This record gives sequence, C-alpha cells and structure tokens, in this order.
Amino acid sequence: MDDLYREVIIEHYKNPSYRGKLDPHDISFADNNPLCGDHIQIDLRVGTDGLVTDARFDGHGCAISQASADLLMESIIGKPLEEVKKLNKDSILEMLGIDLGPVRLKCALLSLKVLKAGVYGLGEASDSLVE
Amino acid sequence: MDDLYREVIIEHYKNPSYRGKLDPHDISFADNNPLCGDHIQIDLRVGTDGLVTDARFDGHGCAISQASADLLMESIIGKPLEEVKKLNKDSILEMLGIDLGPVRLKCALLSLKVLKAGVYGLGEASDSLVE
Amino acid sequence: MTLNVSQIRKDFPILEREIRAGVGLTYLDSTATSQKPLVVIEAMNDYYRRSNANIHRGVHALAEEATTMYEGAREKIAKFINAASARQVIYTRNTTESINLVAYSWARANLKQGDLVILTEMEHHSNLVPWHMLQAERGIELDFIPVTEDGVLDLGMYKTLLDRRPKLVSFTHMSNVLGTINPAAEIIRLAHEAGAITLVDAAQSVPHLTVDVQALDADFLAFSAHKMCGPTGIGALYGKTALLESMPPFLGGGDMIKEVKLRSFRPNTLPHKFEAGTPAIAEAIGFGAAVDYLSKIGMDAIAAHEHEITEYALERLEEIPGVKLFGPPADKKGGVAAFTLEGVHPHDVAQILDQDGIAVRAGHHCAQPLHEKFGIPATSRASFYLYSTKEEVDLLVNGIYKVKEMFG
Amino acid sequence: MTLNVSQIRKDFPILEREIRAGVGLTYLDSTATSQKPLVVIEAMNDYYRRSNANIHRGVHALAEEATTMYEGAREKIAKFINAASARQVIYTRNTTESINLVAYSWARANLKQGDLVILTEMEHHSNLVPWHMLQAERGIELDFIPVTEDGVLDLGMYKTLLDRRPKLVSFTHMSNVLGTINPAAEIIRLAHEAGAITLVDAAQSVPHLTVDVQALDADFLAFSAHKMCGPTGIGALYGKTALLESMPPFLGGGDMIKEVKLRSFRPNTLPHKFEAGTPAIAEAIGFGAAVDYLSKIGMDAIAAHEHEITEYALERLEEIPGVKLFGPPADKKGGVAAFTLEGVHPHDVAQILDQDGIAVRAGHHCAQPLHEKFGIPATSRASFYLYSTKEEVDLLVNGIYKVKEMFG
Ligand SMILES: Cc1ncc(COP(=O)(O)O)c(C=O)c1O
Ligand SMILES: Cc1ncc(COP(=O)(O)O)c(C=O)c1O
Repeated sequence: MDDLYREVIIEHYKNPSYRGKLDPHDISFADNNPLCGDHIQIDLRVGTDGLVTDARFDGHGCAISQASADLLMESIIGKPLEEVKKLNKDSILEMLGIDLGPVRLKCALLSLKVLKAGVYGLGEASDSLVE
Repeated sequence: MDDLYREVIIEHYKNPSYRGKLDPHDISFADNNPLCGDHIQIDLRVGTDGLVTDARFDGHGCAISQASADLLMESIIGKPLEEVKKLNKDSILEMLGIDLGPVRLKCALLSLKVLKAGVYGLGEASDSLVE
Repeated sequence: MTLNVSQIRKDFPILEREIRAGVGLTYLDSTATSQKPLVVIEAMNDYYRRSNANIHRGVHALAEEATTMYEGAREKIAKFINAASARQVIYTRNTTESINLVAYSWARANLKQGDLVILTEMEHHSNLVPWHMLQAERGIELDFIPVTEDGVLDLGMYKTLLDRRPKLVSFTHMSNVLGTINPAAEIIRLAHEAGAITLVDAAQSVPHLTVDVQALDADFLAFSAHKMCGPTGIGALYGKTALLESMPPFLGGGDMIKEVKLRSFRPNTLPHKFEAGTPAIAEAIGFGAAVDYLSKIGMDAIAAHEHEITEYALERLEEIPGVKLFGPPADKKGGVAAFTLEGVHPHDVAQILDQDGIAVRAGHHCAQPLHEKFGIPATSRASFYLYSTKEEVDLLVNGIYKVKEMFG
Repeated sequence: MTLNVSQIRKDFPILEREIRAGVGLTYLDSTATSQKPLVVIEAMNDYYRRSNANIHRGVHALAEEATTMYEGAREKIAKFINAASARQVIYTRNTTESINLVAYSWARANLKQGDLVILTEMEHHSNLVPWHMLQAERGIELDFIPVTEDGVLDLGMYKTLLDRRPKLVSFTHMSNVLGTINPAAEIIRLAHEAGAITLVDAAQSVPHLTVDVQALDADFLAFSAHKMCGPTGIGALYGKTALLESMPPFLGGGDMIKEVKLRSFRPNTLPHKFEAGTPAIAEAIGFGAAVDYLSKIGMDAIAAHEHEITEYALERLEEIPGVKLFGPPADKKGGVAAFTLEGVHPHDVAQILDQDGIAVRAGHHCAQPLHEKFGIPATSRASFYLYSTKEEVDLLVNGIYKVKEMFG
C-alpha cells in the first residue's frame, strides 16, 4: 500500500532493536515533538577514543518516529561523535528510504534532533540542528 | 457640482455666525475627531428655566464639521436642554440637507457629540451619544 | 428542519477536489478549521477587486466603502451572537488573541498576587498558557474544574472551588477533544454569585450552536472566524460594555487613539480602543459573509444535523474492536469523535486514512493536560460540520479497518 | 530599467473600476494601503478552494500542503529582505503588532525605570503609543530626534542624544507624511556604537525600496503586507536570532508551545514561539505571492519609477498658488506628497477630489505630533506606487484647481 509504511518501518516499529535506557551513560537527552507531544529520550555511551560504543532510545511516538530512532541508533554505534554531529535530514530520509511532508518530517527528525542536542550539550533540541 | 458642498454649507463655513467663546458660561466641553484631529469646543449659557440662552463653538475643522457646528448652535438657542439631549444623527443630517458616508458623518457629528457630552456632564464624547 | 446537505456541499469548492489521482476528499477535520463556502471567498475577492482601501481615516469613495463594509460586518457578527451593540465586538486575529487581550488588559489591571483564576482540565492551550504566563509574572493562583471519567465537568467540585472567591472563571463552552458541551449559563450564574467575572472560550460553540451572549450573561466571549466558514486571520472578542470601557488598551498604535502628543496619548472609544493599526479588513468582510451564510441556513438546523452525524459516527466507531472513544455520549456533545486504536499511534492512523483522502487530525489537539489526565499522549479525531455525511463516516470506519490490517 | 506601467496596471483589477458613473479611479493613496495584483488575490483564492486546512499539527494531505505553503511564504519574505534565516521572520497582523511585540516582549524584559528610548518627531502613532504605554507602566524615558524645517532628521542632535546611552533607538525608515528616507544604516551604526538596540519601522520602506536587513544591521524591523501589494491581516517582524531567542513569548496559546502541563508550559523554538493560535494562513500565502510579484518586477526599478513620478508631482504641485508642500526635495524622499491648500481644510480638498475619482488621504495620517510640529492639524496627501502615472498627477493638479474655485 503506502510507501510511507514500507515493511522495514513497520518492522522497526514493532520490534525495535535499540529501545531502552543505558545506565550508566555518558550522554542522555530527551525532548518532545511540540506538534504531537511525542517524546524521545536517547542515552549514549562513548569511548575514550570518541567512538559511540552503545546507544538506546526510549519514549513514545508513531511508526515513523520510532523506526527512525531505531535505525538511527543502529547507524551510530561504532561511529565517532564527530561524524554523528554531521548527520542531517538527508541522512535520516536515506535510512528510511521514503519522502516526507513537513509535518511527518518532524516525526522522523525528532530522534536526530534529540541526539544532536545531547551530543552538543545544548539545553534544547532546535530545528536548526537537523537542516 | 457636489451636493456635499451646497451653498449653505460653504456659506456657514466661511461666515459662521456662532463661532467664538462664551465667558462666563454654564457648560463648556471640548473634544477631538480621532480620525482627523479636528477639534471643537462648545460653550453654552443656560437660563434658570432650563432654556439655552446662548451658544458658541470654536476650534478647527473641515467645511462639513464647521458648518454643522454653526447650524447646530443656531438651532439650539432658545431650546430647553431636555430637547437638546434628544438631538441625534438625523437632526444634523436634516440641518445639512445632505447624505454622508461613515467617515464624513464623524465630521458632521463631532459638534453634536461634544454638545451632548457637555450637557450630560460626561468625561468623554462617545459615538453612542449621537445614534 | 433537515439540511439539504448535497446542496450545501456544492457551496464548498474544496469538497470537489481530488486529493490524489482518483481519490476524493473526505474532510473530517472541521474542528481544526472549517472549509469555506464560495460566498465567503467571493466576498473577499470582490473587496480586493473593487473596494480595497484603508478604513476610517479616508474620505474618498473607496475608503468610505471599505469602512462601511468593515463596520457592517461587525454589526452582523454582533447580531449573530445577540450582542446588544456592535461596539462590544472587538476584532482580533483569533480566539487565542481574544483570550490574550483579556489576560493582558483586563487581568493585568485587575488581578494581583494570590488572586484565583478558575479554569478547567479540558481547556485548549489557548486558555491555559496566557494564565500560566500571568501566574509566572504576577503570582496569581490557578485551579481547575476536574473532568470526570466520562468527560464532563465536575460541577460539585466547581462549587467547592467557588468558595475560594475566584476573580475570574475562564472555561471552554465546548471541548475540541471530548466534544463536551459545558453548561455555560449555569457556570456563569454560579461564578457571578461568587463575585467572579467570566470568560467563555467559544471557539467551538459559536460555529456549531446558537450562542446568545445576553442569555448566557457572559462577561467575555472569544471565537475565531476560520472555524465557522470564515477566513483565517480574524476572530472576535465580545465583552460587556462597562468592562471593556474600564479596561486599558492592549496594543498601541494607529486607530486606537483619540489624540496623540509627542509624549502621551488618549485612547479611542469602543471598539476602536482595542484595534491598533490597519486591521484585517478583507477578513472582517469575509467573516460577515460567513455569518450571513450560517444564519441563512440556521444554526439550530446545523446543530441538529451534526448531532445526527455524530450519533451515527459514535455508534459505528464503537463497533470496531480496539477503538476506544473519549468524551460523553452523543446527547451531551458536539460533532467531535476522538479515539485511540489499540497498538497503533494516532499519527499512523491519520496517515493511513489520508491515503484514501480521509482527513482526520492526530495529536494532542492543543489539549495536552486533558490527554495526560486520560493517560494518553495523543488521539485521532474526526469532526463534523454542516457539510458532513453518513457516507463519510462509513469511509472513515472502512479506513480504520484497513489500518488495523496493516498493523495487525 | 523603466517599468512598463500600462502593462502593470492591467495586473490590478481595481484600477479598471468606475467610482461613479463615467468616473474612473485615480488611486493616489498607496501609502495608506496599496492595491492588490490579481496574482495575490488568486493565490488566496486557490488556497481556499484547494488547500485550506489548519497547519503544523495535521498529517493529512491538505494540512501538509497548507503548512508547506505557509512556511514557503516565510522563506520568500525572508529572502526579500535578505534575512539569514526564515526563522527570523515572525508573522504578525501588521507593523503595529510587530512593534508592540517588541514593546511587550523584548522591552518589558529588558527596560527598567529611567532607561532611555530614542524615537523621532516624525514617527507614526504605531511607533509612539506602545512606548507611551511603557513609559506610563515602567517609567522609561523617551526622547526624540528632532525634525528640521525641511523635514529631515537632525543627526547632530541625534549624536548628542546618544551620549545619554539609550537602550533602544526606534525610528521610521521612511516617513509616511514627509516621505523622508532616513539614513537607516548610519542611525543603526551610531546606535550600536552607543550600545543601543535598534528597531526599524519599515512600513513604508520595504514596499518601496530594496531593504537588506543584514546590510542595515537592523536588530528588529517591522512591516505590513497590505502596503506592498499583499493582503490585509498580515505583517512581519524581523529580528536577530540571538535577540528573538532571548525574548519571552508574547501571546500564549496553541502552536507557540513545546509542551503544556496543567500548570506550566515550555515555549516553542523560533519562529513559532511568537505565533500563538491559528495564524493568518491564507494571508501568509498572499504575502508570499506579493513578494514574488514585486521581486519579479524588481524593487530598484519600482523605486526609480516612483522617483520619477514624485519629482514630476512636486514640480506640478509647487506651481499651484496657495499649495504648501511638506518634506524634503524629491531626491531625499519616497513617493509621498503631503500639502496644504490655503483656506481649505484638507478634508474638503480630499472630498472634492473624490468627485472626480481621485483618491487622496486627508488628516494627520497617524502622525499628529509631526503635524503639531509644523503647526497644522492636517494635510492632504497624494502617494504613488508602481502603477502610478504622470497622467494621474495631472488629474490631481486639475482637481486642486477646481477646489480652489469652489472655495475661492
Ligand atoms: C511609517 C508607518 N509606520 C507604521 C504604520 C502602521 O502600519 P499598519 O497600520 O499596517 O500597522 C504605517 C502605516 O499606516 C506607516 O506608514
Ligand atoms: C476550544 C478551543 N479553544 C481555542 C482554540 C484556538 O483557536 P484559534 O487557533 O483560532 O485561536 C481552539 C481551536 O484550535 C479550540 O478548539
């Protein structure tokens, strides 16, 4: 049926591999999607060499937001933080393999916004982080 | 040419009979037309029997506002205050003998508003006085 | 007094639109914003093509025309809610600005630290955040009439709250999530007995019910044109004359003044005192046309039609396994059906329905605290208006079955 | 780079209108509000007929479309004034609300008793009254850059005022009465050197000149769509990002929040933090279309055309015995000619011109203190835009001779 709901998205939504929390963690950040109230928390462990050694997301949201969080966690484990900082809108759309209108885009990008705000040590996850 | 500028209006504008101030007076009130900044002051003398014995207007404004002030003064001298209170939009339009759109109407009614606010002893000349 | 809905639908050009090739529009999102009939679109069109000018201060023909149309619309709107005078109707951008006007002007002049404002747990953010801001700034106190499990206000608790002598009771006439129609006249009567002023958020009631501000005895009442067949960019605040006259101005600028000196000004009389700068002229004219349109059809007939559709929708939705409905039964509510579907996020419900051109809204509908109360982050919401049909309800129900299949 | 004015006039349906039988329209009141080209009217029309929905929170096709159009317009407007990011453009109702937003949010958070705000003697009421209100509430001080006899700002006096370390310098880029184009970049540079923030009232400059907020280094800049071929009901406030981010919200309600609890809220990020409730969606789209229209013609070409018309108008008006013009010569001003006619009140001038379909404005043009400075209560004002012609100037001049005859 709808491209938006490719098998892979429904699969990651129903059976996420990286849902949960990390305790202890080196970085933790949480924020909401103001449009729908969806909430995501991301915990990271980072090695002394600056590589992400483990990552988890928690919270609630739609299939798009949950699947993209799961895919995002998968993609950053083993990567240097410097590379995580470079991720943007296009990285997420590529992982999802779909096109999104402006409202659903916010769902897809929530986890990346939260991730980057955490990595940069910001007080707030703003849209400008992911453009 | 234009009905709005009937002879009588131009005449009362150019040669008003009741322009000036009264000192002493029993009632005096002044206000502005917020739309154009025109200003009118009205002074009245009232006899013990409640009849207006003399009336003057002062200030500046367009032909319509000045002519209607002059005509208004003329019409109230000798009248009881109670009757003055009953004057309204229609009384003025009748004196002028013309029809007016909403903006010029404010010019025509400024003197009546000021007169009635003074007669009622109000703090402000509001539109509701002349409808 | 039944509506000729197929005729009415022809008044709304958008209802003929294809959302995508071969897929028509099933618009079930009128609570967010209504669609616009051609007469409203054309009224603004005509204004721009024939009469456009700035108002009040101009003496040329266009300015006179525009002023007459702008003020004529105010008369219509006043009559629509049975205000005693058009001067009691202030044009604003929307319900939200109307409420903020009261919060900035009336409340900042009248409320001091410790003064109590009563709201309800079912308020839209627009009737919460202005009071949060005032609480932070002024130290006023807020308390809330609770919402019961079945989605109505707990009036017993309200009476108890009134013992604390609130200064203001501000509440929604109709919930945009639960659909609950609150007993506004009673709430206002009790508030007045306790010495409080009242503000009615009528964003959902004025579009859907006959609202009579004098019968309600409302002190302030706020609504938006865009939810009642009118344009975006304009709303209204109704207020009692003595209150409005006693209030300081809100925004400062052109038109709201009687006289300006370099270092001071005198405010204008009502309603202009609260309308600073060039107003939404075309929008006011569109608002007037919307009110004409609704009046001609008749608000009671519209309410009856919506009631019929809502009753049918609740019945059909209830049958679907996994669907949970929120709010009271049809006889206590307007045309709103908010629900959750087990195991599927409301965003996904809305997105999949959209594939079939069915427009419902998903999220917290600007009522996060209410959703929190019910322990859910979001709902899907279908809502109805004079152009809604039972066939559209059937399409919705079929769509929900499709969603279940995909996520099954 | 001369305009094809007869072609341009065809874009504006109203210019074909008859004011009364056999009398065409000579519209010389664009400073009050401009006329609208068909593309702008049609953009809003199309929106209501095809895409109307509430924005941001909807996931259905119409909501996505409306959101894209609304935010797309913001991008266009940002580009038009060369803002670094669309996030720096806040939609408001008009210039007046933009200035009030700064007065309520930035100024109330940053100014305390005794702090100095510098304005000018040629300000529109919209850039006076908000500061009068703050003065009454907060005890800030106001001072004014004087206007010289020939209608320009006295920059020497400005420099002296700056020694008093103002917190804010708020001034008009172009006077709506004198037409004076103020040296905004220099005023801002000097203000910054003195440690002050700047607010530019660009209501008359953005419609008529190329305005580059980055080249000006403006901190805040306010303008209205209706004066630049766009609809009523919408305007904009540009601000520097750091300033806007540091400011508390202004109006509270839907859309401007990130999260709402029963007793508290967190504000949203820019630009949404300042846009509460359902915004003027159709109007934003019309605003975007207006900016497209002006960009296509080219602001420099428009300014050059207006200059030519203004030069001609001043020359012709000056010849008329009894006419007194206000403001600097044509090379220092935009397309405005304010004048008095000896022995005739400006209202009467305007009214008699109207008989021939000539629309000029008469009054204080929301600049009472400036008129007081010149010792007159009112002026008549003719103003020009991209569709104005020399033939219209000739009609105006003939009309004034008629007025003289009537009152002669
Ligand atoms: C210089 C100036 N500032 C401010 C304004 C106010 O604009 P608006 O009425 O659109 O808020 C105007 C126009 O009337 C103006 O000419
Ligand atoms: C109950 C209620 N109050 C207030 C509002 C706010 O209306 P607006 O966004 O038009 O200001 C809405 C609509 O969104 C509503 O449903």
